[in-house]
Amino acid sequence: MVTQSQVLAWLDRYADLIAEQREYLTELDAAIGDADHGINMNRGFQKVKSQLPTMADKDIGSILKNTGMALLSSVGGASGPLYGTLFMRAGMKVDKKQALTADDLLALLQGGLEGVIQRGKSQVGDKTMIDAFQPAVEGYEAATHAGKSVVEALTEAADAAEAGRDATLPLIARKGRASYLGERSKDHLDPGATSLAMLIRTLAESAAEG
Amino acid sequence: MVTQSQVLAWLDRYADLIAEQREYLTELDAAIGDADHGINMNRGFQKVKSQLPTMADKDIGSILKNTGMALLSSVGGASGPLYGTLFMRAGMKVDKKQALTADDLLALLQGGLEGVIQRGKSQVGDKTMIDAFQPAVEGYEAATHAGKSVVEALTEAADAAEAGRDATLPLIARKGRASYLGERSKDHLDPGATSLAMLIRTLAESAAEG
Amino acid sequence: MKKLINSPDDVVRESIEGMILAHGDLLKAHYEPNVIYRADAPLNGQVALVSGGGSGHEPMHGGFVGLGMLTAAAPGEVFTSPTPDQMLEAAKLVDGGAGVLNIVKNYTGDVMNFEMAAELANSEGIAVRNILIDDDVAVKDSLYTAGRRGVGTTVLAERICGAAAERGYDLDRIADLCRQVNINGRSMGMALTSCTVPAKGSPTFELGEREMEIGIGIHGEPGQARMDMKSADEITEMMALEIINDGAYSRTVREWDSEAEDWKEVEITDPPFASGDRLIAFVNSMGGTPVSELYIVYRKLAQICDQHGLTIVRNLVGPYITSLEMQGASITLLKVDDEMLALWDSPLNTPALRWGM
Amino acid sequence: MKKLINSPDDVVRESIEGMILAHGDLLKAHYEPNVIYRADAPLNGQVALVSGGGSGHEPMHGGFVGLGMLTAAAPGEVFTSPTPDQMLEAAKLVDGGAGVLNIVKNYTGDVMNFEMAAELANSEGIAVRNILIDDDVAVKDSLYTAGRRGVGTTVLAERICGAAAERGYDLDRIADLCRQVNINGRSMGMALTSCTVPAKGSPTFELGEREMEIGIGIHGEPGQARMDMKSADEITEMMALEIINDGAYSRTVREWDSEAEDWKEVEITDPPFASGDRLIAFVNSMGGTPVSELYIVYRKLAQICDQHGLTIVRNLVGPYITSLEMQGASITLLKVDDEMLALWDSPLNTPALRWGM
Ligand SMILES: Nc1ncnc2c1ncn2[C@@H]1O[C@H](COP(=O)(O)OP(=O)(O)O)[C@@H](O)[C@H]1O
Ligand SMILES: Nc1ncnc2c1ncn2[C@@H]1O[C@H](COP(=O)(O)OP(=O)(O)O)[C@@H](O)[C@H]1O
Ligand SMILES: [Mg+2]
Ligand SMILES: [Mg+2]
Ligand SMILES: [Mg+2]
Ligand SMILES: [Mg+2]
Repeated sequence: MVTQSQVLAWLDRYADLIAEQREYLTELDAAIGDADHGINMNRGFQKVKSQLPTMADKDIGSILKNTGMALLSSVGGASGPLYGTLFMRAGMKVDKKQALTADDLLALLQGGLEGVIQRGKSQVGDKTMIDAFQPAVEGYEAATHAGKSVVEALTEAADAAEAGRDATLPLIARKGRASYLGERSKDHLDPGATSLAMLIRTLAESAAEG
Repeated sequence: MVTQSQVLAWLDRYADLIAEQREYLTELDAAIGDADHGINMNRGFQKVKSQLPTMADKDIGSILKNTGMALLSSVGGASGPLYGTLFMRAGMKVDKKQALTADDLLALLQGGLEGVIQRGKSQVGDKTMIDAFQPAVEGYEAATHAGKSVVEALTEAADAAEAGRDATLPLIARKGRASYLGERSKDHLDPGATSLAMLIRTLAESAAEG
Repeated sequence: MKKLINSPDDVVRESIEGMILAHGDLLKAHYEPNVIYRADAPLNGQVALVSGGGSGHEPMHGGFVGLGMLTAAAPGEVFTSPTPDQMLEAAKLVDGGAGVLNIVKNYTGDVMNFEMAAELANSEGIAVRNILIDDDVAVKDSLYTAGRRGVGTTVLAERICGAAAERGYDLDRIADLCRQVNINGRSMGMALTSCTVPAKGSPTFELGEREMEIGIGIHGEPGQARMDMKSADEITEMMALEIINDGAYSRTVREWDSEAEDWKEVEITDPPFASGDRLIAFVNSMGGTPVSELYIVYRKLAQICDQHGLTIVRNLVGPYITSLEMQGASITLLKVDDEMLALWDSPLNTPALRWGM
Repeated sequence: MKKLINSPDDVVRESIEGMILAHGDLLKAHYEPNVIYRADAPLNGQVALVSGGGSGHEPMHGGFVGLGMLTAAAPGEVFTSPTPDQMLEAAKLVDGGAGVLNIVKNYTGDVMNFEMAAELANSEGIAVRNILIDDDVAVKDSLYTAGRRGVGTTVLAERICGAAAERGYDLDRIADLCRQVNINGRSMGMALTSCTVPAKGSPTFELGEREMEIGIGIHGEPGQARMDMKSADEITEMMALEIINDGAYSRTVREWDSEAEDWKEVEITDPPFASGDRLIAFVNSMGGTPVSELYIVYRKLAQICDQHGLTIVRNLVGPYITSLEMQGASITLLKVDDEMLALWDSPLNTPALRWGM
């Protein structure tokens, strides 16, 4: 089970990590984009973090939808609608819940993934956050089907996300700003895949800390 | 005596020296001015040099006045009217001559100096070309009065010009663009004094080579 | 980083405040979310023209708000698309009952945010159309990219469509006109230096003393290729020929279907330029290149157009769609017809462009 | 050096050629010596306004030639005063029988060349007056310097006097008006980076990553002092206060005495600003600073003027008197009366500034 307070802890932890990794994510974006991914994500998640106190007595669905709205209205760029949609769709899958079962979590992750795919029209191999997100969701599903605990399954999801992130290194981007670079987008990690992998890792960590 | 062909040789020699010292004079001007003195002087004296062939059968007065006109219409900036006036006034003092006696040369130099002083309203110590020019004319006059030959007197004039140029180093500029710098104009040679000292030195050399 | 700013976080806000102080006769601002709009909006029965995008391209878009051009601009953070709520706020502030045309530069972020905004606005009863500008010929392959970027043609489209709104064209007709401008406009840009995003504080890329970046966008992103510096004439020729010789370019874009209340896919094709075409030629500074150098580029561009039988009937030379303080330039050529030309010439009064009044 | 140029020697010429290609409806050029002049000049019975100076300050002066501003501009080499024959050529091209006013920025070179040109023109029967602009408050001591430099007020004087010429003011009245504008205008500038003179090929000075130069002129020359970078608000305050608090400034200038046919010395004094004054506020980019930053400066400037009881009635924000690609800004405040204001607002049509038509 993942509790409402673990969800709040997750968002808080992720916001802190993004603040810490702001320059790193921005540097990644400087290489194949426009040098703002860390700045964008940090602006959004600082807003999310500032709203967490008002979320203390809200259900998980509301918390996630609120997160999505906050991101949508503060991030901008490509990552704003994508992360915004991710959280809004994820929240819609767990409406009114105070705690999440392994299945709830799967629905949440799948809902988020579908939202991002619909919004961004990208697929694995396009060198986007999908390259980290889809393996993560698949990894989580496989692990729970194999009977692993939620924490174990989330940890495997995070491992898969990081492997997916690393797999973006040699790819030629086909979506987003990096696609304009063609061959020159090779040999760089995708910034969105990197921030997405951090999102799954912090979820696993927050679930483990209980 | 300084012959008409020595005058032509002088202008040719000076034009070549300026071309060679273009960067140096410009660097001096970058420190306390606007980084164009070498460029300006070179533009002017390349024009003068290009007209020398048409001067082959002209008298010295005409050659100098023509030089002044060429400078006036091509140099611009502060040095354009100053060097232009110098040569025009110098030329007016030696009208129609094919050769110059020691006295002619003194008249020529004094005429040029007066022209520059009238035009620029500066005096020794203002950190301008006058700091090199006036000691040169005075040095020449003293040397001829002391019975030295024209070549000797011009050489002393050139020495005096260079000493005057060096004496601009510690000065605070009071005229021209460098004056805006106030105290910060200290510890730099004045570019115009430097080009002027070169003018006298090449005159002495051309007279000596005969 | 050396900039005339206070804190990187306040750049967009304070710059808007300064604009409003300077141009209070023309402009008003709404803050959080940020919108710059015409002081006399909403204009009853007139289509409202909204554009927006990241800040850092000044004077675009805020400097183009005024009579005969935009009704509102939604400025995002530097080089970051504005947010849907911001665009929605803009639409609400300026809709005069005749609907809103969003002019959207084709970047993933701008497109997604403007699409969400259009969905929201239409669901709230404001008729909104989005028209994409995708004119950057430096992007070669639209199958394996997010398509051509929207660059210089945006400025020309904002002007021509703004004039049309002033003349009372209805929403569908303006949307159609905007699409026509887009398919008839082509651009290409290059950089001599990088720019520095304030929040990042260091240059986005490094260029050697003898290098330039060709085929850049407007966000300090790397371009098509890096190469040795060339002369202004060679650079101009390189860009002009890529533009002039560009073939028919087809792609599928999404436009709002007001009947179906959903997006529909529309295939559009840019017709290539041909001898005899009349052009508006736009030579743009990326911000740090002085206008004297733009005229050197324009000189060569005019010669090349002439050699190709293309007649420049109007021109625009200056910093109008920039990348902060980046040195570099872009060229835009737009084929015009009599209608576009008459609209171009009609009265215009914005902070950055003004004529006829 | 990275610039969009062909050869350093051709920069001025090719830039003029480009201007003429782009603005052939407004401008003509004469080459060797170079003059940019109104296509419809000479204007019979109307005073002609001529200005000139080194190139590299674009759009000044060529971009200000047109209806309601200059009749001709004499562009020198980069940062080098034009030559007397060039200024004389300009006077001959545009004199419409009512005489010529030369607006001269106070630099030794400009002053000497324009004085020689005026002597020549007057001796040839063209009535010429020279009025100096010397508005740079960064130059403190006029006894031990060549006096204050002519900077931003030049742009405002060219506009206001150009409008007066259009209205039929005679030569003495325009000369007088120009002197009034000059003594009521004050400026100060600063630089974040150096510029690079094309013929030199390397930056005129070097500034550290955290340094700025304050009290600069417009030729890439070093300024009053070098200091640590400050915020836009602090920099604006520093410059604005030096301008606003500047006392009565007296100096002797030379003006042409048409009776005596010789120069006479005239003592003039700038009256200090006082609460209640109405101002034109001009925030200028040195070339490489984007307009977004200028608005941040304008924002603070407007606050400071307000605190001092000074009312900004018009403003101009943009790159109008530049130093090539230098990053930095200058502020000019001009106290205006009703007459100047009406002239300011009258129709204007030049490549760089246009309104009312
Ligand atoms: N169509 C898309 N689908 C999924 N992810 C995308 C898409 N386009 C871009 N991204 C992601 O967005 C990231 C860039 O985000 P960000 O830099 O914040 O926005 P922008 O590109 O607008 O500056 C990319 O690294 C990529 O992972
Ligand atoms: N009033 C003056 N009288 C005499 N010489 C002067 C005067 N003003 C400037 N100069 C000389 O001119 C030189 C600068 O010439 P130059 O750089 O070509 O012109 P500018 O200052 O217009 O750029 C100075 O070094 C100085 O020697
Ligand atoms: Mg980015
Ligand atoms: Mg100089
Ligand atoms: Mg971005
Ligand atoms: Mg000079």
